Amino acid sequence: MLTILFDGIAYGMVLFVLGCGLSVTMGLMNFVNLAHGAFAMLGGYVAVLAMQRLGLPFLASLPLAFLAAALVGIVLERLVYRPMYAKSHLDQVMFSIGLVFMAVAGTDWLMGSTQQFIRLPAWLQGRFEIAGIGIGRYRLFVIAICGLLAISLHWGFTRTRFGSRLRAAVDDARVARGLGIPVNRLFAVTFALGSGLAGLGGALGIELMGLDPTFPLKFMIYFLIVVTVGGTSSITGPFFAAMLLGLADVLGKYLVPQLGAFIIYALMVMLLIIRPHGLFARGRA
Amino acid sequence: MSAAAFEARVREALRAGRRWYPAEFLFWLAAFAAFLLLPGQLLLLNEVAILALFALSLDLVLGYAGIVSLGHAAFLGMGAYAAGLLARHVTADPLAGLACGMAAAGLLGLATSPLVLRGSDLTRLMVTLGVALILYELANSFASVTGGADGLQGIMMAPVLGLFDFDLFGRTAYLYSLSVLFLLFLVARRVVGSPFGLSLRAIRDNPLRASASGVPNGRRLAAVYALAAAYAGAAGALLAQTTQFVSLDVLDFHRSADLMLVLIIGGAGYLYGGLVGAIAFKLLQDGIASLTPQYWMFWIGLFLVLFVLGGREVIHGAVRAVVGRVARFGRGAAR
Amino acid sequence: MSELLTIERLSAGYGEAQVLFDVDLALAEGRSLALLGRNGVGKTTLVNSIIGVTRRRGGRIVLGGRDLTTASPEQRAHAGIGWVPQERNIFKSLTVLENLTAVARPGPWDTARVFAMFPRLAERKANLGDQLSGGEQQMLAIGRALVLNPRLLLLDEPTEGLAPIIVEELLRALKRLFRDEGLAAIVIEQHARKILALTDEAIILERGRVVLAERSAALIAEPERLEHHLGLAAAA
Amino acid sequence: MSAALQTFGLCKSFGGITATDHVDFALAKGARHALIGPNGAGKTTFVNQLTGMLRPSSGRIELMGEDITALPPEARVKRGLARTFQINQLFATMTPLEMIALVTSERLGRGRSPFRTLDRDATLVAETAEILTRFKLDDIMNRPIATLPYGRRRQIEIAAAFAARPSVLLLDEPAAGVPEAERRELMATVAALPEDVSVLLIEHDMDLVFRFANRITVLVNGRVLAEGTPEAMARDPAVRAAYLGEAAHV
Amino acid sequence: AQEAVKIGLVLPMTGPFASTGRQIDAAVKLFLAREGAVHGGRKLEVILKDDAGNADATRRLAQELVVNDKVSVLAGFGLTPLAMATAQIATQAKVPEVVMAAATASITEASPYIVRTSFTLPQASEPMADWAWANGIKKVFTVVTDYGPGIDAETSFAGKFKAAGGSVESVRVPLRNPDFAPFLQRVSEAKPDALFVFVPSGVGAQFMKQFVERGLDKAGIKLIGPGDVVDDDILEGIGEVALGAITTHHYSAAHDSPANKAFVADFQKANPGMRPNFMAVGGYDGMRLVAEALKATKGDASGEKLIAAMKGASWESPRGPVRIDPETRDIIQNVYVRKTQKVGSELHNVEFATIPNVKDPVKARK
Ligand SMILES: Nc1ncnc2c1ncn2[C@@H]1O[C@H](COP(=O)(O)OP(=O)(O)OP(=O)(O)O)[C@@H](O)[C@H]1O
Ligand SMILES: Nc1ncnc2c1ncn2[C@@H]1O[C@H](COP(=O)(O)OP(=O)(O)OP(=O)(O)O)[C@@H](O)[C@H]1O
Ligand SMILES: [Mg+2]
Ligand SMILES: [Mg+2]
Repeated sequence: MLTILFDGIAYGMVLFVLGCGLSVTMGLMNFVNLAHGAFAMLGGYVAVLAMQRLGLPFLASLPLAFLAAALVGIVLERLVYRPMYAKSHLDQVMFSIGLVFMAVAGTDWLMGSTQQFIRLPAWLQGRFEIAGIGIGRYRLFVIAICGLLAISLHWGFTRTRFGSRLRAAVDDARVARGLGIPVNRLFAVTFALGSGLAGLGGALGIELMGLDPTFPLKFMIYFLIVVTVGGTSSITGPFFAAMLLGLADVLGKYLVPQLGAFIIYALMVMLLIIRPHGLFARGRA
Repeated sequence: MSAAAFEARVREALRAGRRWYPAEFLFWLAAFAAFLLLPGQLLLLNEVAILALFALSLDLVLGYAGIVSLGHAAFLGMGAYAAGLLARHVTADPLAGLACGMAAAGLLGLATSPLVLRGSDLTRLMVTLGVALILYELANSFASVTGGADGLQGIMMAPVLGLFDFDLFGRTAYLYSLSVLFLLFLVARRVVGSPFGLSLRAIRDNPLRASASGVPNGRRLAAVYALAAAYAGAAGALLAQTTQFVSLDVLDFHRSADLMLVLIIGGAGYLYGGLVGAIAFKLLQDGIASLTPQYWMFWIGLFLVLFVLGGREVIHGAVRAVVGRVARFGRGAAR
Repeated sequence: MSELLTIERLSAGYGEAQVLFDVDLALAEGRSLALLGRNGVGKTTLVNSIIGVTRRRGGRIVLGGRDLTTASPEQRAHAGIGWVPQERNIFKSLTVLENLTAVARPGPWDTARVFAMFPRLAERKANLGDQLSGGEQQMLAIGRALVLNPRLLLLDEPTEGLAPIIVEELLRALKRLFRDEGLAAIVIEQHARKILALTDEAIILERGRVVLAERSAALIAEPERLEHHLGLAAAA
Repeated sequence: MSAALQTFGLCKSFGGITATDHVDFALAKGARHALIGPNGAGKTTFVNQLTGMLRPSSGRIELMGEDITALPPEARVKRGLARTFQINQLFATMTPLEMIALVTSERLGRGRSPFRTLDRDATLVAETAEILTRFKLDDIMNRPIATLPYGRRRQIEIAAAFAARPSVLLLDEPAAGVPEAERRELMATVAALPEDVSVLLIEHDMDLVFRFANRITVLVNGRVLAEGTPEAMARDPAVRAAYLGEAAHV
Repeated sequence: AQEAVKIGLVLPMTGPFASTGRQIDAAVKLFLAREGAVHGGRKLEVILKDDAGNADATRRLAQELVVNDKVSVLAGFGLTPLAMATAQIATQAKVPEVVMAAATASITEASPYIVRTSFTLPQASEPMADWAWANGIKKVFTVVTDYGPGIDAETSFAGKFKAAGGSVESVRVPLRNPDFAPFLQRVSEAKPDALFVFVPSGVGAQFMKQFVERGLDKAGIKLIGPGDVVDDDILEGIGEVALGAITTHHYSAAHDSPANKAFVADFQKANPGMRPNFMAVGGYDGMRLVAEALKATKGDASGEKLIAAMKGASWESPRGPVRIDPETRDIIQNVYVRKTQKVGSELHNVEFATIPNVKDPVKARK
């Protein structure tokens, strides 16, 4: 029973790792970036290539995945994303879906449509038991990374001036500029961070969710659920939302497998009805 | 200016919204003429007409009431299954099936409308999406009724109005779908130009001011949501009847997502957006897919990106120019 | 005294629409200017063009010898312009304190001084931007411009929505700023007289053009001209 | 004289802040009443509760003797309670004509009808035209509201409240952003309302307040500090200290 | 020279089932390259369409192929609903529909014009029940994906296994499911002798990895099932976690026959980096079937003639001898029991037992 709790948390953390980049771009920048999954996929493929072709160890390929996705993020931000900020959410949806389509077909063309795999180092394989709870090493590793990420992101966005300047820029870019906030630079940095996190998430997720060209479409719904339920105004929101959804999903499927697929959706709808602005929306009356 | 003269001006201005433009006549003329001009493409055209009706439905809620929905497939699916099941178990009459599909989807819309009344765009997107996904899982679980993943087999439709049999070439199918689309379009056109339609725009623009002006926001939104759901149900029924098959796919996420693209391509909030978008989207998809079956997605994606990045202005500019010319021509002819 | 702001033949507008036509304006270091005119003549547009958030169609803007014509709004802000927009535009998801700290730059004005000037804001320090009353938002907008520690302050109807007692205080404070601290400012105000008493110079806009440039003191003394341009009843 | 609008022990708090604190208030029929008070005193919050935009924490609101505490905003409008907003709340994509037509159509109960047309409705056209003329909006009636200057938008805000033909009208700083020259005119329009329409005005322009009101309530920190005739209020030292300052020259 | 005989090939070339389309497409091209395009005096011409795995697209494309392109044969069909959606067209237009992939038992009953050259899941699953029982497995836990083929696999296996005297516990996994942890946890607590699994081939890798990660292999639970989970296409990627899985299927790229060796070699030459799987062989044999039928009708491509010629056709396929059952139009073929092993440096499903001439058990029982 406790094992299943652990699994639930781990699953939640994987959701978080995939979603947290999105909660940076979509949540903090208010940009509906459905192409998030494409950046995740990019990170995944970079990790795969780094390990297969360059023979790099797994740990070394993770920062590489982050950097590659962040770099591509910066370039794309400069070239095509920037004019999108001022457009409507619907336009952003369409634009980023377009990018996803291109990424899916492009990856297919470059890398083939088959699943990609990585080989984890031995110390991350298998599981061990503490007090009767079976703990997968890799899952524990993911939980640890996520915890760190959540804490540092939360700190970065709420406790620093960077965070409040960013939120100001999102609230009203025109006035923020007029008051001397370097909106473009803030957005570029944040976007790179969001993309980089997506890339990292993609690399971490390969082992658990697989990687193929349809990845950005297949998991889009999950990213969105996490960010919406968590609310778009903080990092802690998506963190707890991911945890809650992960636990509910895993527990639900374990206890009543017949209801398996319903649980996550039903829970999402219910939570959104009770808290339309997300679990941890900031002080709305 | 006298009070009476000013009243006349006000009346005139209020009428402007519902006047028919020459380009509109041309549009529908072309749609019906396609039946004769493109006999080899009727199946595709039928799909276009159904998608257009589906997009019209989304335009009603998105373009006129400002409710974004990523779960419109729920209503399409509801309509399709209702019509399909009716045909299998009760009567094979297409019009009865159409009515049944619309009613079933409309009721579902009414029942789920409380869910979309609150919250931000994003919340609405996800709640509607959630409803559609739940419906998908339900349809999958109740395989004894819906046929599950294998789809609903053995739908045999009677002739439309007892006269026109569905044929392999899609002749009846296209005319039938197009007629339904046209009639429902007329209704929608009337509705959006009515006081009711005006109040929807009011809610979309500023819900706070709308309720301070005496508009019962919740009820109006529920009403239009149910209406749109019925439209989507009609599209679903047409789909079920003209393909004589229903599968889980009608409830799938990509339906709703494609629909969104269709409407954004065409532009929301003027009724023709969905229709134009449906034509553009299908032709594009079909055209590119037959050129490069493996990588059409790439080109569609590129199109979408370029479209948003500036292509829209170019296209809409061109369309406006054409419409303007037609209008001038129409006025010239009228003189 | 040297020129602080020079505007030459400025034309600007929004999208396709042109609002300002060939506006010339010069402001010396430490001087204050009242910007008057009826509704919709383009006062706000002029101020917005100085900070750079409209669409410029021609002309030049120079601040303290530096050509800002093509500079971005944030560069202009860094060059020393502080802006109180007409619609206040408080950042709604930031607290009162964050609204100030997010834009603050080093100088004599800090959050403490703003709070001393508007004690009400100190009481609402932790409220989010959209949880403030109209007047509180106005105070915050002014405070936010001050903590930028600008050389030139742009105030678009700063007394709007403030209680009389606060207006009095604000006007006193502005007077001190203009006179004692030598802060240059452009002020738009519906109550012409209130602001003419405070400023050195005045210009009146009509349909996007400058129709009158005069010393404020002189204008106060000639109510007919005010009446003529602004339609004010002669009686005070 | 019975009250048109009355509150009993009305309270509203946001977290730790009590914005409305046991307010007992009565607006007489046909009154020209002003509500003044320092920034953040709770005036807007009070109006928001009267019109149903905010739910009171406790207390009761009566309109013409009927308890409306739990009614939604639109139901209150139907019963004759209209308002303007401190910060313009307009339909940005509509034209002034459409906006006024909307309010009129709702007042006439047409909004429910999906198959009627607007232009064939003689009453609706006549009333819309009348409001547009009265507020001098005829020259801009077909321009999108979003492109109009602030002052004109302000007029539309007020015209929209009038178009609901209210018996009780709540004006939250109607003159904000209106140039001096036009303020008087604006208030003249308000003053010209039929005798039996009760008006509650919130305004920081004391000129207007003292010209317009025959009764004034002063709200400070969510509580009624004083109430009485304009003269009495202008003399009241507490009111001067909390709000008027030296402006109380009347 | 007579007009070419057109074959409308409708496959999912994009979307989640793209790999099915790729395999079949490659195999069809290989057939034309190896065997030539002319059969029975007529040239075969293939028109490929992508339905992205979407049923009404399949149906419309099929309809257009029949109406506009005047095809004589419809072929392809990657998934059950896609094949089902087209059944009516085949019947109405009297055009044979050659199902090259979809594997739900009931498909051939949907139209008298449907012929299948792939397999049915009961056909592959029931022999597993026999083998398991015969090899001392008494208690089995089944995990299948909750859709047509999965349910087919589960019911046919469980039915047969229970009839033999074994005990079975079952769970179904939703189609959209990124994590198998909760299901595997149940398996681990139930401590069965074997875990019978059917998942669509793409997610097989995930499943196998989590199976091993959870230590179920070490707990002595055997992994058994129809061959989809150790699909040749992705077997290399799954890696060593797949070692030891026992599966029953009709085709393995390691099938030991000269015909297959040549087939695999040619396939890999034409498609570097790809290994033919059971989809490819279904596509290859689908073309072979059309070719044989044309030969039998001497080039007459009318639907009735063709379908009549297809009934009872038999030939030597890379998978071994096959025959089309004249009654059910389904395929009769050998099913092999395989174990996943290292062969040289590569992973393969090595066949070690053969159950000859298996008919689709569902229809056989009727
Ligand atoms: N976003 C906009 N798009 C198009 N036109 C605009 C826009 N904003 C303002 N205008 C137009 O520009 C002109 C000048 O407006 P501006 O706001 O500068 O006037 P103002 O003098 O500040 O008036 P007020 O006293 O009402 O604030 C007006 O005619 C207005 O209609
Ligand atoms: N949602 C909210 N959450 C917390 N505090 C709020 C909220 N809304 C208003 N307040 C506080 O309640 C107090 C009363 O606000 P209100 O808007 O009613 O003032 P007002 O009298 O209208 O002031 P003004 O004259 O400046 O418009 C203010 O101090 C404001 O900060
Ligand atoms: Mg202005
Ligand atoms: Mg207020």
